[in-house]
Amino acid sequence: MSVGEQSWKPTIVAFCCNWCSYAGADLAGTSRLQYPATVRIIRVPCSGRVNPQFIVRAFQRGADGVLVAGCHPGDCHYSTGNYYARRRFLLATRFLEYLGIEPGRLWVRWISGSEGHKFATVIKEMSAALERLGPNVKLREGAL
Amino acid sequence: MYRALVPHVATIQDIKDETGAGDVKTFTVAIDDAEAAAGFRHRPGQCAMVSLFGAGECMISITSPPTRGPQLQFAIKNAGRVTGLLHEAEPGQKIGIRGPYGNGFPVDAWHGQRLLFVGGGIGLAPLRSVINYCLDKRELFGDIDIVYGARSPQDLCFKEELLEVWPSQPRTRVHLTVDRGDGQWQGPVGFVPAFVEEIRPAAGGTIAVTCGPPIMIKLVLAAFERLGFADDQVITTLELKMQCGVGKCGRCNVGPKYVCQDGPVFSLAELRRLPAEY
Amino acid sequence: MATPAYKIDAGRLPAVLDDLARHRQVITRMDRDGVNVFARYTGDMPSLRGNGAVSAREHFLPRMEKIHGYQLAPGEVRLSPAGPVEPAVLFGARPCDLAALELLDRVLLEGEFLDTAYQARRAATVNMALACDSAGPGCFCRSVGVSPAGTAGSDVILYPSGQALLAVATTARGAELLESLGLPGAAKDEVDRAQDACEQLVVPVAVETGPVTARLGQRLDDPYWAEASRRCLGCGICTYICPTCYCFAVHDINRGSQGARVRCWDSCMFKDFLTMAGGHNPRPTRKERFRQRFLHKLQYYPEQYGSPLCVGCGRCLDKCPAGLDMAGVIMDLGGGQ
Amino acid sequence: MTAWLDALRDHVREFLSEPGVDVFIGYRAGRRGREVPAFLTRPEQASGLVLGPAASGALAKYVLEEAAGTTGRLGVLARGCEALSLQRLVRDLRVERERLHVVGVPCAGVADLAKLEASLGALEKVESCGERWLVTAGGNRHDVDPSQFMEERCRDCASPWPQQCNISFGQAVMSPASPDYSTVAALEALPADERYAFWIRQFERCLRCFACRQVCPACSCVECSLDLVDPPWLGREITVPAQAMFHYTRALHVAGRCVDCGQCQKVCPVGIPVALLNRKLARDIQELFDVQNPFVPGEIEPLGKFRAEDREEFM
Repeated sequence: MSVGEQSWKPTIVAFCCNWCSYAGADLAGTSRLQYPATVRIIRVPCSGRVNPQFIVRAFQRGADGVLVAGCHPGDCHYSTGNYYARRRFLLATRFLEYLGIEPGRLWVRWISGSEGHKFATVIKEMSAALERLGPNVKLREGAL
Repeated sequence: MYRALVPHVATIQDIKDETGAGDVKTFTVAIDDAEAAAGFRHRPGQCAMVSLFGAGECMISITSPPTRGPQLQFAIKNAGRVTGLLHEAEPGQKIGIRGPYGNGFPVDAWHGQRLLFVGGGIGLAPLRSVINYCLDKRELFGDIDIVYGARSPQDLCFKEELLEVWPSQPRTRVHLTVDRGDGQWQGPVGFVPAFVEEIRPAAGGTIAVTCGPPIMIKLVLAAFERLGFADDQVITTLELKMQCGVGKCGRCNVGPKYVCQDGPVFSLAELRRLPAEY
Repeated sequence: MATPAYKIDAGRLPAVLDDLARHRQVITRMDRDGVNVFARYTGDMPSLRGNGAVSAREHFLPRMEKIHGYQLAPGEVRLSPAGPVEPAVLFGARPCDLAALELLDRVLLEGEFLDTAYQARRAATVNMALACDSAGPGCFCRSVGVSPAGTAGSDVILYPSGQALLAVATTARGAELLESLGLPGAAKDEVDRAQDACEQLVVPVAVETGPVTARLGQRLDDPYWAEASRRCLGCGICTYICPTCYCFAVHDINRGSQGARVRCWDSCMFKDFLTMAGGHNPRPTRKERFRQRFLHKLQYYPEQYGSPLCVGCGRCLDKCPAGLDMAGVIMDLGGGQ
Repeated sequence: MTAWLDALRDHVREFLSEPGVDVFIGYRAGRRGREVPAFLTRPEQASGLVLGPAASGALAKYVLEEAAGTTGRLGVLARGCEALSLQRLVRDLRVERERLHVVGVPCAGVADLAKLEASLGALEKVESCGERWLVTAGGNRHDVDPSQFMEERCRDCASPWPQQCNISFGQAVMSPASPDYSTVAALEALPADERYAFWIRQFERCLRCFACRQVCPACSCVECSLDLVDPPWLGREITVPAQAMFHYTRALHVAGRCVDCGQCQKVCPVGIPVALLNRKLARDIQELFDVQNPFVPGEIEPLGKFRAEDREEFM
């Protein structure tokens, strides 16, 4: 199978917290908002559940970009999970860049259950930004 | 390419739940390639590397005797990752088989001897191969006593053979015990080592073979000693983590011996010369 | 008839390597961020001083090697063979690393199931050894029967002479290869001088393995093992840099509905090396694992094959973070000062 | 000979005579000029204690194995980095502080033995003598300048003097320096692709020997995620993406808990600049979370807490 340059669309893996961002994605769907279909959503209990290993695993398995989405600060279903996540991903974002991954491959966003529009916008923006960056080859697993 | 490590593709023909609790299942397997199937000739007590592609391999003793057709049987306890996934398999599933590996039981040296098999739990699997082999060549061996125990009546493996087939063979007795009885159990209750001593098998002219959980083996060996068995009359098997099965990966050694090649069958006399790292 | 000797002047080395690389891959020692590693020659000058941080065995027993590929479909599996082995020249491995191959041959190329992958790499590789005219701080090759000018395992031996290398074939295929390179001849007295310098080289560490091997069988319960292993960190450095360690693990790697079964290096120093499903481990503490490694090298292997499983390369002396090394253990057990 | 060594030996002798004491972990003379970890259990062994520039400086981690399954007290010799490492283990609840008897000693830098051997030949002895080192090598005695032969990690040591000890001997020799982040900054200045190439070139050499983990005082998990077979976060495969996963995971797991002892990099048999990963994280922690000294174990580590007003620079 060959994919032409023109038709390439970035693959996004989105880790969405069950309580806010996943509901936001759901709302985007039920509201029939348009956003790129190349996003693969993985539901997690909380953005605090997202282990930085998940990010690298996603890049290894073919993601061009990774989104971590959680409740807005102050709104975490478990009160504080997203605050810990914020510190973790502040660090991990910089660390991935240090390892040579382009800035812009990892996005972290707060998206509430009522923000279906925001979810769609984030995916659209991210997809456009990744299209400019091109396919990710770094950390990608090759054939054996 | 490391040819010895490439398995034959095989198909699971049948899966039998031995205990009703789903923790031990017997898989009947046929190697797909007819030539490879014909070339696979094992001795009782030998093992094979069974694999699920994508999950990995594990060394399992072949529980069917070489005297009965090309299909192979493996009684597998759900104990880890690969065996757990095997337990989820269904007939028709493709698996990998390579082997046979190991020395097997020295059956040719047993001609004319009385045989005493002592097994516990899943430890009956390797014994079943040699028991059926001996029964298929009944005239070559003396009286056969089979002592077997499990945690409960339900946990007894190979019930049909234990309760019906083996007891009806000439000069063959089966002695069963369980750790805990249930409402229906009429037989003895107690652990295997003490049960062996109660049966008081005669040591003279007898080969004693035992296989089971490590603690049971340890106590059974002590019981054999008290019953007057010499070290070279006593045979047991060792189980170590294995990866290659062909004596190269450097893993399953006990002192200078590799269990995958020099074992898994050892006489007590041989074991006494090895460090107790098993 | 004397074996012909050839001369490779320093300036000519790149041309010789390019020549060799025309028909096969050339594996030689390169400098990577100050670390000497065996790597494929791609035109950069090799770095032939000292020795590789990791031994040359990784060319013959790679860190990870495919056993077979597989493709899964419902009710079906297709196995695919691993790729072919490329012809190669190993240029500049030290006599100790090549002597190690002969020790590995006995394990891997004898018995019922040959390691055919290793066998293929052995067969496809012409070994051009580089004799030592200076010793590293941990070298003790002479104590285990290896000479700085030793030719075991080699097809060609290279003797340093000033800035030049003098090449002498030690096998027929080595002779054939040298002949094909169109090199100028080397004078016999120059070769003799260069060879002598290597043969006379004094190595800094000396031990005696004989008495230790004879005694080890009775020393399984020696308190030494518990005491010495206390400072072992349980890492795998010694086993991974060693030219004579060969333990491996078999592992499936999935890529969706396909993947490969591979073998990769493993170490008897790791806790999970022998941990079975259910948790039982016959060598549960560092003591047993540490003892296993040294008994394998100094007792089990010698009992079977007549020599210790060690070539005295000295890597473990240089690299063990706890100062627990082969020479030290031999000395602790009564084999020298 | 260091002036306080006799006093130290006397103290350890007394300590080992006390009831309820299991072991004192220090150094003794090894072969080839080395000083190796020693586990003293009897008072008379105290006279064999040594401490010179050749002592490698990784005693803290031994406390884990020594404390397992026993209840007695453990004495440990500690220079600055070892004292921080012990604090790390105590903070991580791996050993009770009350069980430890930390004996602080000054440090004037650890010798890079490979470098000494490369220039002076086979080592016999490395001694401290005032501000100089006396090195016996290849049959000769050399008076060397420590700054030429010091381990790289000791050059900008921020904590040469051990803190939170039960007792200490001697006086501070080196003054604390500030961690030098210039190498981190130089890497950051490269284009992403060059940075990636740099790290991949390093990671390709990785043998997966786990020495960096084994020696690390912040890596004390009973079950390491890198050993897990199911799920195989790392697995056994040796490919560039797997090597990157290993180093990424290791560094992030010690982020906020690294004490900058530098052992991970020192023990690496293939020269991977492991500490350069730790230092990047430490510098960012300092900058992002307003941590004064990211290498000193605090009550709750920076990634184990938060502030409502934390930055959101990724938005």
